[in-house]
Amino acid sequence: MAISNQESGFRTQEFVLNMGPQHPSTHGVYRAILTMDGEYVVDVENVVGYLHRGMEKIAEDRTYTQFIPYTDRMDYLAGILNNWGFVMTVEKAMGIEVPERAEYIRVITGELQRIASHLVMVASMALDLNGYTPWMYAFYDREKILDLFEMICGSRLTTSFMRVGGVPNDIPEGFIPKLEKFLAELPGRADDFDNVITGNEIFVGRTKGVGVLDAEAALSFGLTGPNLRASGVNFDLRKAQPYSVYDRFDFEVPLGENGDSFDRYNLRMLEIRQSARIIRQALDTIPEGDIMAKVPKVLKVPKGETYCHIEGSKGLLGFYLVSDGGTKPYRLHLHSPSFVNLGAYPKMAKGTVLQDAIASLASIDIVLGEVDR
Amino acid sequence: MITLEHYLLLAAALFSIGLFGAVAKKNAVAVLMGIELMLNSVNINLVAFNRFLMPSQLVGHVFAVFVIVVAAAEVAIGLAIVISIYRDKFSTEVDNLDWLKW
Amino acid sequence: MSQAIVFGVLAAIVLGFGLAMVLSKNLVHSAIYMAVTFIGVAGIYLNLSAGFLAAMQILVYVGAISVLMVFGVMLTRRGDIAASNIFNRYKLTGGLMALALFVILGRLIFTSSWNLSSFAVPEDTVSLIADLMMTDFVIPFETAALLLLVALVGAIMVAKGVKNTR
Amino acid sequence: MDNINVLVDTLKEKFSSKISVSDDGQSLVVSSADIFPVLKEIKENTQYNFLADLTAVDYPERMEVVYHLMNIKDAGLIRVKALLDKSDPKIDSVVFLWDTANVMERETYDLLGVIFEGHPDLKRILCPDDFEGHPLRKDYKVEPAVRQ
Amino acid sequence: MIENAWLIPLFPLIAYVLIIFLTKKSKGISVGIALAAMIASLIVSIGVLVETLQKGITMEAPYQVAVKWLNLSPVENITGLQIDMGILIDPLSAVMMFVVTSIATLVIIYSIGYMHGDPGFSRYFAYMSFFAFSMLLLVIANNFFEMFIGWELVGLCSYLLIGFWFEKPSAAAAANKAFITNRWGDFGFMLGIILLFINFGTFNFTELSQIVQQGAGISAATLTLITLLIFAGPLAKSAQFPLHVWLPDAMEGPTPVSSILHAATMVAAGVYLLARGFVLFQGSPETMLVIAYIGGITAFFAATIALVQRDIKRILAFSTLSQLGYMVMAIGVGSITAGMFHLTTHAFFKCMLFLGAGSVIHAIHDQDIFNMGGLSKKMPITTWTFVIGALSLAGIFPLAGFWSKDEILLVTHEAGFTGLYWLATLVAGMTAFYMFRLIFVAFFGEKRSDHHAHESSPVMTGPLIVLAVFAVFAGWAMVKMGYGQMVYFGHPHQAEINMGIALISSAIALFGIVLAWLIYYKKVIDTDVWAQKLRPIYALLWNKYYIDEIYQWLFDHVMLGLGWLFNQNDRKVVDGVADGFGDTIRHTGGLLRFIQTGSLQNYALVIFGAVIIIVLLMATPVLGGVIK
Amino acid sequence: MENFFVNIAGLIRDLIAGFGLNETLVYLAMVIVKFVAVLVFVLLNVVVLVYMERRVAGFFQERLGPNRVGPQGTLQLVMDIFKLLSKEDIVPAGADKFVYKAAAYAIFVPTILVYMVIPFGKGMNVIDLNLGLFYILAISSVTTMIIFMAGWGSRNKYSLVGGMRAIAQMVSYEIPYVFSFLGVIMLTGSLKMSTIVEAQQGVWFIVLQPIAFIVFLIAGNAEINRGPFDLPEGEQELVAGYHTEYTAGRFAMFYMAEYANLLAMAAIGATVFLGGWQGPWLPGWLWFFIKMYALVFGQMWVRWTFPRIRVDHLMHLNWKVLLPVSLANIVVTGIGIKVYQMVRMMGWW
Amino acid sequence: MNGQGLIKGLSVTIKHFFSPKITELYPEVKPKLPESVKADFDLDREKCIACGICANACPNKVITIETEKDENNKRRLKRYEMNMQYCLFCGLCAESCPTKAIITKQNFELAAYSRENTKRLLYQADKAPASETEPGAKE
Repeated sequence: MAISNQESGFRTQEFVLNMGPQHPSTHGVYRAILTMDGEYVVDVENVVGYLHRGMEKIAEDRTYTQFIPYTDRMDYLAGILNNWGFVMTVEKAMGIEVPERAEYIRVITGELQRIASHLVMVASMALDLNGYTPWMYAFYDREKILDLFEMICGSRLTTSFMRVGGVPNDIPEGFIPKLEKFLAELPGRADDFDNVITGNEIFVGRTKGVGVLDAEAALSFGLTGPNLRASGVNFDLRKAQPYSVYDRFDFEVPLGENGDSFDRYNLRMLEIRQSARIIRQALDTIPEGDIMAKVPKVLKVPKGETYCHIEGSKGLLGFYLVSDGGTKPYRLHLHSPSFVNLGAYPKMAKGTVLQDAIASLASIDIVLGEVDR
Repeated sequence: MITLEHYLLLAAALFSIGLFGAVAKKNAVAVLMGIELMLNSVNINLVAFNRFLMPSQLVGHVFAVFVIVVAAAEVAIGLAIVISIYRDKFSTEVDNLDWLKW
Repeated sequence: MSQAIVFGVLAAIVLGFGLAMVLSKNLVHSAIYMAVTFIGVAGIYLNLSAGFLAAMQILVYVGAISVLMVFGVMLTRRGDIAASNIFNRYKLTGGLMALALFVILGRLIFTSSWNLSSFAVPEDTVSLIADLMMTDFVIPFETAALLLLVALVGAIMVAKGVKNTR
Repeated sequence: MDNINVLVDTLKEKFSSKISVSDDGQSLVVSSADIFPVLKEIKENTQYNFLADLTAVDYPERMEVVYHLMNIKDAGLIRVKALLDKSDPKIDSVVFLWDTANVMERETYDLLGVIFEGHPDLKRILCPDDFEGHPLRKDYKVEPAVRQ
Repeated sequence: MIENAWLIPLFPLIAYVLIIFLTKKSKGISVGIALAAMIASLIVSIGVLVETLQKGITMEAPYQVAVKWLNLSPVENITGLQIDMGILIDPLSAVMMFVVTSIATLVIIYSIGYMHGDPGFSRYFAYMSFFAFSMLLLVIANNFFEMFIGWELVGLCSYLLIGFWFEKPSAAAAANKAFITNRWGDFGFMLGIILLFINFGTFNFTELSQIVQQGAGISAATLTLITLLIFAGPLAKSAQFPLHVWLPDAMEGPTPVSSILHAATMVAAGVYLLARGFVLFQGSPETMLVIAYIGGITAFFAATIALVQRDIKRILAFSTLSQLGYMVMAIGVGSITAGMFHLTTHAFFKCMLFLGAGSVIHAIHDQDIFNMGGLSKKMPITTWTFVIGALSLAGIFPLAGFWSKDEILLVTHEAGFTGLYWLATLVAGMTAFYMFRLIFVAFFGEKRSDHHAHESSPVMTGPLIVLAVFAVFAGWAMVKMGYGQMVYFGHPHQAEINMGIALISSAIALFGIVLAWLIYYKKVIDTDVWAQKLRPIYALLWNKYYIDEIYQWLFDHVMLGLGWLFNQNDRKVVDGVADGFGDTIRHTGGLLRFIQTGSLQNYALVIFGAVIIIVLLMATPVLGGVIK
Repeated sequence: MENFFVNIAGLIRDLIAGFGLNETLVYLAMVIVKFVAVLVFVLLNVVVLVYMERRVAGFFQERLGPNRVGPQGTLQLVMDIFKLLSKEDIVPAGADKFVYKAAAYAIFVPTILVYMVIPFGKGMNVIDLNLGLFYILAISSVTTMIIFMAGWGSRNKYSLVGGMRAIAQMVSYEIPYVFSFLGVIMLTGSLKMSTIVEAQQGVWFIVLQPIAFIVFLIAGNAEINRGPFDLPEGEQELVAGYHTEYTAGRFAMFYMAEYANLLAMAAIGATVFLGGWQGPWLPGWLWFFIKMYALVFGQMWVRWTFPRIRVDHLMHLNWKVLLPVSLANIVVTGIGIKVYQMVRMMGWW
Repeated sequence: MNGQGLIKGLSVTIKHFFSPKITELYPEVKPKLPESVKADFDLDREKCIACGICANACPNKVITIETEKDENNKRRLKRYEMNMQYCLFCGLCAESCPTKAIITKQNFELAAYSRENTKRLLYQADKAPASETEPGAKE
């Protein structure tokens, strides 16, 4: 438990430390202006925008289909989920029914992507506490998921996989056995990871009680997804308002208790296993059929506003689409969970030691591509 | 041939340098440093006397050890006081530490 | 002859770095010079066949006290470090005083007669010192231990600052 | 999008004429001056107490600040819009209701130039501090990057 | 075996260290360690005792081993402060060690049941082990200094164990009281041994006894002073009048603690000290007289208080006081045989009585005997062992107490202290009365309060039974084994049973029992009525002769009054004069204060400047310069 | 084989003596020769160690590690050194140039000096000092000061924080580090390294002093800023800590000193706890080598498994765990020795 | 707890120490990529009708098509260039091509030493198609 400096009563000269934009553990080009008193963080100021590409502006100049590749570049660790959120918004606005097989493929790839994203999170959490080896282990597993993506999407990272009305590619031959093999290996690998990191006293000591956000604060800070659930709020869009075909699967929503860094980390480990469970069920029940609905060649969204969000790997990924009836969006607002999560960071980091600040930052799992858009 | 006098002279010189530092420096930490030099010169004396006057009895060494112990304690306390004063006054200048006058 | 050279070099190190320590305007440089001076003093001890003391000197003075000094410097760092260690108004008087003291001490040293002994220093100083400490000087030894403990606790209390309420 | 009319009925008592329902029946429209009390009322006395999104849209004739509020129980969403004068886009900040509004309002200010009064630290967040203009406004001139 | 006697105190010490530093968290292991260490000590001490008897080690020719511990001689070959750590085995210490280790073993077993579930379980056993170590160190010591260390350590243990439940304010207060009261005695003791050392140049018992017996030139007055100072130690530790006040309060500790420290062993350390240093005491008849009378007074005085107390542990505590008075008196009249004999038997049965009381308290969580009643049916083992103990304490033939008490009465009578003899006999009667008052009220008769007593577990009753066996047979066995041939001073001596004295004391004791039976069982006499009639006496006894209050009053009035006086003197008289000077000086000083610049470096400059000037002055021929 | 190196030394000695120098000068010359030999040995080993670290880390992480340059990547280090030496030597503009530069040169000195007394085999040490172990402790304590110089001289806040951490950590951990040896010193009654090794003829001190060995491993690890205790250079927080600003050859000095320290630690551990050169069948120096590298491997294993410890836990571990444990170990050892002596005196054995 | 976690971690890492390694010895051993991988593009000149749909479909305006009228006044491809430094590798061009003339390939070694060389000339009327030479080897 970090003792703030004011409590211990020992104060020395304060100084300002620019953490970032080039720093090993800011997960990209993010900068935190830390006011330090020795090892203690007195004040934190977020500085973002180093990766700002103006996606919302770009969207206004791209057709609906053309914008899909750009969504990959938001949360580049969970491209498929971003694609999904965007095409779902357009489908909702246009009222398109997606074929069942396509929905199943979306669920399978989406959950794979969620596992991959969570693996990156736990890996970088370990790495930020100097656990190089576990980091490698998790990336090894993620690499296998990317191999699977390579088979089905043709790309590893920026998948551009979804299309309005369905998915572009059907499941290729050899994909399912490979996926089965991966799912069979995953629990053992996750246990290994747990043994190296989750049960490690040093790790637990560094994350338990660090960066605590209680449920009330988490809600006020607009946290969603795993970060919110770690604070003990049972809210998962896949359960609360099942979109796609999530209502057909049986899975649990893990919850944390204390809302500290350890809970946020551990929740991801638990969710990985739940996602694997969903994929297995989806594989067992996937129907035959089309993978694309009948959609016009040129997409025109009727005039009006649509807000749609999905349960992304880092929280609720929302799209607010204003259409003037043309082929391009009039306004597209991207509500990115990382951006919101980062807003809560100063509160978590204040009054802790520098190392705790790093652990807290790792635990909220930000992706700067998504923060800055 | 190096004799006792050489060592004593060296110690005397070191002592004088330490005294100069302790008396003529503004910063409290520098004053402490000067005092350390003085203590060191005393130690040289102790060891030198031991070496040249009664080598079989290592009393001088023992005393030097005690001096080192006291010096360590002195530095710990001294620095603690300096830091404590710094917290109040945001200064480590000895000239400012004159609350005891009058 | 060789002994004289060694002594000369060591004395030069001690006095030179000692002077540099006092004259340096930069407090951190002073501290580093002081560490070198201490190493030189350790060499002097070796020259005087006091190996244990030399090692102790390095361990305590260089490894701990110098480090503590620079730590203190860092904790109280403020303003320009390059002019952190300037002289006060006693520069001249202090210097003259030190010089006078040196002259007088030097004269005393050369006018006194010493009752020199021709014995050699025993080989194994450590166990002899240990014997002395545990027999004749057992009470000072325990007192010193107590002093260290008290100093430790006291230093923590002073540096932390005692809260006025419990 | 949940049925906005139910909510409107409960709010009518307090804010009788200040609120209305938009033409498509999807959003609650409030004038910019009344946004803070209305949102406060919604947050404190209805289930929609989670600020899911906050942004603005630059329409040719006006500016709208759009709030999406969520019901954390069953993920129900409502949309509240505040209409702003384009020449003087000012509105009360809701940072005091939701901490998360802090970054969202800064973003909206940065990209659309809406000034949130009462925001503790309203400055640019995504664009550099010396950036001129508000890029998501329709009148913002995009200079295409020079391609090699 | 005897050469390994040094192991006896060592085992408990190891147990203490292990428990405190390693196994504190694990209760089972802690108990195991403590018990194993005690049993090991017990085995060794039995071996030592047996070997002592077999090898014919006597008081004159003890077995002694010592190592140099602290040598503070300034120069070789000149006697300075040399302190040994050594062991001295003679029948006295061998018996005492056996008593301590056996009782400690039993009490530790008993405590397993008694302390069960206490949060400080491991700590308790650590302290107990430490106490055992300290006590055994005290017993085995071969010199006064070592003994003093043990003496202080048992004091510390007593403090720790009385205040074991330190969260209870009364326990904390009692611990402080015990500690502070003991300081008086220990201070005297320390002065005594310092004086002793100054006069004799040694702490060693055997050397001392040789010196004294050779009649080294030391004035009788000095010896009296030394012995009186040393006697201050037992005075406090064995709770003799007037420093007895701490012992009743000490009952705040856990009952097994009361049993071993404050009944059986630690308080008897005073008696042991008297026996150990008897060679000195015996050299000063005045001191002997003081000891005898203080013992007698304490015996009587405590017995009277015990008559009216209601708290079961306090009754036993005052009984202990009274019996300690007996022992001290016995030594005072010149018989360490009798004193130590009574110490031994008393240790067993008083320990048992306390453990029985503990068993009762453990069962009903109340200490007031008038809230008990009818326990005999619920707790048969406790009751009957308690009765055996009480009978033994009352001195009923042939139980242990009879033999030892009779011995004391006999030696008192033989030594010609007739007054003391009758007083002691009276005390014997009173002892029987209050013990059986306790028994009839607490164990027999109707149940007076809503308690759900039940027999304690075998861990607790087991030691009771073992001790009961001791209480029955110890006295007789020791007489048969020739205790007088073992523990004596000067020449072996054990008085034969004098039928007259034995009969008188037995009759008085029986009378006391019968009286108690009539009053408290048959209710022939209404206690309330008598209490009303004898109101002043009752109140006096109930309030323990107001000793505590007197001390408080003394402190409040004499000390503070003196303080007030001095204060007034200071303020009015001294200050008046001083102020006059002061004003003058202040004005002068006002001018001088300007040299106080407050600058450290300024001061340093002045100091070294002064040094230089002094050296220069000394060097100049005008002042007869030393330096050429 | 056993005396292979000793014989070589003897040959060189004879050679030098052949020049007709007197006894003292020959001794002095031999010390210099041995010193150079040790220096070469250390530098070679550092190269091997860096390669080993990378390779071992790779293996722990299920990858191969360096395998491109030279056979099995063995030349990687040579290339790295060439690369480092050919890089631009940057001195930050605001740096305290004297301190900044001095630190880089000084960092290697105490490390090398530590090797002076380590017996690499029977009779294979440069000087067999009376005070061997104490000398090592004294010399290695100087490193703290130099690391501070590096951290302070860089004029970089990360470096400064790194330097502060280094001081706090190394000064604190020196205490249990020293205490961990005290048990051994009590058992041997000597500070001389060769005596300590010879005392382990029958049984290694790791058996008699297991707790001290564990304390030594932990505290030693903290002393050389490795493994879970690499706070002074904690990459994730402080970029590279006290050597953030160092480049090129100066950085290489820090890099090499780190590994030289690691090796020194392992060598001390092998000497004090693992019986030094003692061992059957193989020649002594080979045994020493094996033991040293086993310890190095252990250190690497730990370093590549554990996350970094937190600052306050670091202090907690030191003051509340290691210090009492090492003190208790000393007390227990003392009692044990006394009991043993008494038992021997009593003639029970 | 109390160190069990540490020991467990050590046992896991030592297990992996002896497990087979996953490193691919890349330049010597080339990975076999699945068919679907979109890493490089190729143009089937025969199929291309120079309609320009691909250029329109491209989100980032990577494709430059120059056409000319041939003798039959039919549009004919004159030059087809992809500016690969801006390519998103989304494959929308290939997807939108009505004749499936532009296809994706698995060659991923696209690195080049200068910006100019990142331009990918898939067809130029009077030149051999560039795709037969590796882009990285152009230097």
